[in-house]
Amino acid sequence: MTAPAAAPPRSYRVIARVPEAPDTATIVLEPVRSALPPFAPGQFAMVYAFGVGDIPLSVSGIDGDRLTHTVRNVGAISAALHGLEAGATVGVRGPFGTGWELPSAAGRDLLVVAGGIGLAPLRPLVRAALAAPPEYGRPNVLIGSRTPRDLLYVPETRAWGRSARVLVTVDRPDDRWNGEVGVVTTLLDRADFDPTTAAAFICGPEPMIRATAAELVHRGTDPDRIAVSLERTMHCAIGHCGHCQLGPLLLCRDGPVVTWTAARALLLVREL
Amino acid sequence: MTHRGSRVLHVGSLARVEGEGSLYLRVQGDDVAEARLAIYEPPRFFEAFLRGRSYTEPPDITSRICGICPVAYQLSACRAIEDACGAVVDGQLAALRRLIYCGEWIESHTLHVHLLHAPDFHGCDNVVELARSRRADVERGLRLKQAGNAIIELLGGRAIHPVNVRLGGFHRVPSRAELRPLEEQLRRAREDATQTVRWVAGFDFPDAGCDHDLLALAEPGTYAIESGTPTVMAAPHTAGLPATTRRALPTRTFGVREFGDHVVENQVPHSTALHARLDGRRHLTGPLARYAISGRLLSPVAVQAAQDAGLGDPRQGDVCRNPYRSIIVRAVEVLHAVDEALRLIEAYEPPPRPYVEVPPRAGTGHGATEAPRGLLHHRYTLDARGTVTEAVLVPPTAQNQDAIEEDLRRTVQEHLRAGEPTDAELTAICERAIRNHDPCISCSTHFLDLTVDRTCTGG
Amino acid sequence: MATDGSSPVVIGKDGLDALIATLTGRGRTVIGPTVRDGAIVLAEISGGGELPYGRGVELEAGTYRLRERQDGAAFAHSAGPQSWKTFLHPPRVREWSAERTPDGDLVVTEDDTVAPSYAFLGVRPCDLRAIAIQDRVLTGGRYTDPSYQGRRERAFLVAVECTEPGATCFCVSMGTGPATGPGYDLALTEVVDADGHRFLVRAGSEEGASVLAELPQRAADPATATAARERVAQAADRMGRSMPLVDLQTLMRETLTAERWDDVAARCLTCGNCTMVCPTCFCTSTEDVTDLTGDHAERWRHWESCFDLDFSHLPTGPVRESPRSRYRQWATHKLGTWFDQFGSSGCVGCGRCIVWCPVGIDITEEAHALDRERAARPPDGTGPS
Amino acid sequence: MTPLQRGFLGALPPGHRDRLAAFARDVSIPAGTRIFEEGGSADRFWIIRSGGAALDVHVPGRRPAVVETLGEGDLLGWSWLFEPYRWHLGARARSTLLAAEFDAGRVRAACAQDPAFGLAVTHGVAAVIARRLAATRARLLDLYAPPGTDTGGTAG
Amino acid sequence: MTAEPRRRPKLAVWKFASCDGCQLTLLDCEDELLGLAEQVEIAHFLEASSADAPGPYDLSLVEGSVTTPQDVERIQHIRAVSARLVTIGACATAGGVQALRNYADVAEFQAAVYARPDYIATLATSTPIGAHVPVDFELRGCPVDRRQLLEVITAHLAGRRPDIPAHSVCFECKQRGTVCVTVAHGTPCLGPVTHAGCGAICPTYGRGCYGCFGPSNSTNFPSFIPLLRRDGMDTLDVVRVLRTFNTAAPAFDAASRKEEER
Repeated sequence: MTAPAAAPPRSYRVIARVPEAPDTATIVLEPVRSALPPFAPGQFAMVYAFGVGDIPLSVSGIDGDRLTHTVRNVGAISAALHGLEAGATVGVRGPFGTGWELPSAAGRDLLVVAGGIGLAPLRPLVRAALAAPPEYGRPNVLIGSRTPRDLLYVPETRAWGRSARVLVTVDRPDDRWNGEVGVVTTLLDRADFDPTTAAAFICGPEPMIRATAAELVHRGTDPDRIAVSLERTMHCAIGHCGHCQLGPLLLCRDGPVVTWTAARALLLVREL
Repeated sequence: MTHRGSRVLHVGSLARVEGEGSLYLRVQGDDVAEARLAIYEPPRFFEAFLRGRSYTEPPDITSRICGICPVAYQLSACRAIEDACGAVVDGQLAALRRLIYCGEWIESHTLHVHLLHAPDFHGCDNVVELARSRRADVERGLRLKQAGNAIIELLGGRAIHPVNVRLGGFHRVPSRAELRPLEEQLRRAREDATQTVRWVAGFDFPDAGCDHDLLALAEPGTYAIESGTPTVMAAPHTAGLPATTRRALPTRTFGVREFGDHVVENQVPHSTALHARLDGRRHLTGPLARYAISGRLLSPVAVQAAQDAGLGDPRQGDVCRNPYRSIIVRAVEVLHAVDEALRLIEAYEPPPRPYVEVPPRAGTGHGATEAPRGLLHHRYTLDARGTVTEAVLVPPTAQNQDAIEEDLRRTVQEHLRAGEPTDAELTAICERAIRNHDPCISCSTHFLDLTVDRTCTGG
Repeated sequence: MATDGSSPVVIGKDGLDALIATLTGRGRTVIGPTVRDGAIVLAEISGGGELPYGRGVELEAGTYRLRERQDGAAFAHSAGPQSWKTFLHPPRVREWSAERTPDGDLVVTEDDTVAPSYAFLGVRPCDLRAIAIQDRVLTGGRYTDPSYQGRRERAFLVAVECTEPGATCFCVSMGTGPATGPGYDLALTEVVDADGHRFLVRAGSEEGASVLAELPQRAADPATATAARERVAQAADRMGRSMPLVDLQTLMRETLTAERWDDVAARCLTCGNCTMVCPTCFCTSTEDVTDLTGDHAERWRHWESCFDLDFSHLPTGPVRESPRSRYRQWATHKLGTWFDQFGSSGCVGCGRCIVWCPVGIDITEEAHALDRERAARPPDGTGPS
Repeated sequence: MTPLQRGFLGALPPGHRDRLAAFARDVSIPAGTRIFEEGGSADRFWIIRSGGAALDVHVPGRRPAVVETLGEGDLLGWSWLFEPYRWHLGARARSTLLAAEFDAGRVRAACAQDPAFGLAVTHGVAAVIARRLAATRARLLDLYAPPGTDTGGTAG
Repeated sequence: MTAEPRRRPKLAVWKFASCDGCQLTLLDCEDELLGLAEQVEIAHFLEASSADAPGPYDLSLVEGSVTTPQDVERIQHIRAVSARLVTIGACATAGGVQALRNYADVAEFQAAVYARPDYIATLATSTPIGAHVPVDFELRGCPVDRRQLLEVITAHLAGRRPDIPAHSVCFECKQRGTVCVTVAHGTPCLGPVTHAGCGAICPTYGRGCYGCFGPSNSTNFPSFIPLLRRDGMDTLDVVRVLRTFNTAAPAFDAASRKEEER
């Protein structure tokens, strides 16, 4: 047995906090002492708020030893992390899970579909893809959001528009919104990609993933080339606690990113 | 500002008593026209809903009358039902009952002495404030209280509403080895209890007396706790003595089964609790009564501590009738209970069975035990299948209520004669006078033998 | 690791006493079967006298009763209310503690409690397999669990072959007993007959051999060896239950939408008992505690069960809300998806989940029913839902 | 593929597609134009070649509330196919709109005349309605809403 | 992080119809009481203190059930002055044993003649606090468990969700290593349908659980009640055991009514 022992969290300091939306903020972390091994896009960390607990958070940015996470305030732990200001410390474990396999998309049109906070784990993927344009076909980023105020990384996604087709839609427009209104799947008609050869990366609420992936398959996309990121409750993140099971998968280990081939049948069984 | 003339004092909610009560005082000139401990704790109708329950249930159900003295309720209920069914619990099972009861005495008395009553003597609002100046004394009290809880937890499963007491004994009895860790804790507690007597003996006590009949259980050869015969010591005025006298007076007894013939409850308009009187006279139960009636049977360390504390020699018949000094008597009783618990543990041999069978039969049974704040009597009538058809519970605070009001009247009267106390001063005086008796108001409101007709509510 | 092949020996009851003394003398805490609260439990024992000589058990779905045995055997009883995971993967473990320093830093200290050094006396072949399965879960993946690994590495296992299966046992159909598989330090087979009360012993490790060498013994005589073999063989024929002889992993995968899950859900109390008594169930939850000052925090983990509504909670609510889905999660994981996750079945056929289910739900009966339903209604892929 | 081939028209069988296309005339609608109003007579419809349209509902006291946006290839308007031929929503050009415009009366007449063509057109429009219905339902789920906002929790 | 002394949160303890046992649990935290008083300002706690600081309060612990018209008004006030309101114990979370009055028959009411019922103002029912005002957290038990009460308070101070599992007593029983009294002895036990929290003390003392923490969050009475019958309970016994300290808890109430209809 040569596997390393599960390790407790390491101390990281919040060096910046960017409010993104009314209930969402991005925090940038820097190791206080030693850094964790490097994270890949799509992987996640267990981030611990002192005395409150830890939750899985995908990396929404990777910059050397610095980790960026985007937190939505939906419970006690995320509320604690969401409320941290620069200078605070957190505990971090990781990296955990499968990442987005960007190299497998080489030579293909890219379709990135994000719903809500689902854009966070996709951001490092888009950054990586846009940093190496010749390797990929036409890049598309489709973003769905509840309201215009909930849109994440607006300046950055706007900037992506220079080198990618970026389409944004909201469920509930406000008076100032002049963009698209509707679910994110309706944007597929306006994306610029060849569905029969493209590689798709999807993250968002599960019904949105199901609808998007099903639509892509209908249009001829190979389910093996549709990567989806799934969510289940996680405690240990190392395959020991059993919480994140989805049928045969332990999502902390076999996920959170899985192919639609693996996910489809599992997501169709109610309460699996 | 003068306070002559007529005034009414109303303290909406009494603090540092268990349960919810208020105080109402009407003064005319130098006279107290009315002094009453008004209990507004809502009634909970235990006696009504005990009817129709199985005879095995009252120990658990009645313990919910009072979170402060659940063991007293459990054991009074057990004794009454065992009496009805003709079962006898003796030997080591009786000893274990006494042991868990000692735990409750230690815990409940210490709660009162340190957390509720002592702050009065130091001009503090609460124990936290007291701890600022008397940290060591408070910590000692908490340790002592913990020792009492440890006994209840070990024998009963938990400190409040223990689960292990049942008709005929216990669901499970401990091994000797399980009791052993308690010994060490109790030896420390014996030191703490001795210190506590010394500490409270040094408080400043007003002179006072009480001119009530005293009622307590008495048991040959032992300081009665979980069993005994009701025994009455006449009030000083019957012998032409002042209320402050320390002399013992003659006692008389009556059987537990005659309790209802002697102690009769009446409803009064100002209270959700009934008032009980003994043969038509005001009486007092609790530590002062027990000490007067059984003080000579306290363990030697407790007797010594009582003497050192200035209570005289109980073996010589010295009695304490100063309600303010009840805190000393409680502390002495804690020491006795700790010592008694140690004795019981040393002598313990696990009984062959955790309980004796108590088969149901038709009849009425009585049970009385000494709750920390006084005599608690239960009476149940069962049918042949063991269904409860009637339940009558007489808690100590109901019995003490007349005596408490008389104390209030006297105390206020004395202060009015002595000077011109402000309302705030009178309030403080009254609250102390009430706390002297550790009234358990939660207990005293369950026993209304009534159900409310909806149409009459509020009418 | 095995030194199987070294010749078996025979020890008597005195040898068993000596075994306990030797293991204790080597600094080990000996855990073995003993009678307590009307059951044969696993607890620390200090001498052979505490073993349940002459006590057997009557098992059925939802009932467990002790009974007297005339033969005075010590190990003629099947699985009790606990399993060895109580000691290797305890109900509650502190993983680490953390301090918030005055300058706002976070200092985490791993729990450095030295793992106890256990000797388990009386490990059934099914339970030996269960330990191997938990080994794979908690130490065989990308990360090892330090608490489990520490306890496991220090544990000395004395297996006892099964000669007295219960009515709820089905180790034969799971391929885990009644003869012992590998992984033991010592393996005993109890024989009581006209020739006396004795134990055939084999060493399975170097330490096992060295412990064995210290015991009063004689070389194994053919009669004892034969009697031991026969008893184990006979036990195989007396299994009270069996799993259907089909590929259970496939069966579970193909019956996710079966109606039988509704049937079992109508009976299931979702009380979680089956998971707690299961020797392989490993699920835990973490719990963060703080002291009153808020500057000291601890991370604990405790046993958890997929029957708990909170087990699958997401911010929006539990994923598996219906009892149907929770029982199905347990059974399909145990019998099916365990293969996908950890390369074997999660069930060893010990029957504890059947015995300790208050309403007597029988996983073998459920598997048979699923098999029948599948046969009656061939799978159509996803099925109705 | 052109937007017309890919969108609504693309879903029609080629023969019927060509027949429908014959009714089309190209129009350009400036950005900001109100194309039709809720309750108005649904006498035309469009297939968008480029640009975008927003469907909205009139809410007294505020700007029209956009409930959906349409783009390239999308069918703009289906109320013309069903009685009482009145618009259910309003529509506005979000940007300059290049579209194929159809006279609803003529198309309806052609559908009535040729049941096979009518069935094909009705089928195509129904598919569009079905997709929009599914999308609307998905939005009703309010998938990105904060957890607990629809569960009436007791937290005070 | 900052040297600025943090304001101590204000704690209030309130009492409605009850035995005082749950608030006593706070005073039973002998090891923690003085430490707690350093971390929080015990602003209102009548049983323990004459001092009475005005609201608003950061955390209110409420014991007892609503049984009088005045209670109905008082709890509204308490809710209004409390940032977080936590109910403690079976009375506050389920109406308590005094909710047995809810089952009393009107005829019986009228038959039982009482000297002066007009002295007493009381409601016909005993109801939990949550029936009157929104409650942030309900801590179960008759009485509440001391460790759980501390957990609720420390979790509040730390801003975390209290770790108070809502599963069955069986979870705790097995974790404690207690032999199941139903399976091994045939003793009726409410453990499988009862909310954990007590530490499974009754089975540990060889007794069946009697449900003093109320129903767990996942019960199956149609399957469970036949088990009680198998182990010797009749309809009356079943009704009685469900109608004790959490009688008005919806799951127990429904099961007991259903049983009564048999």
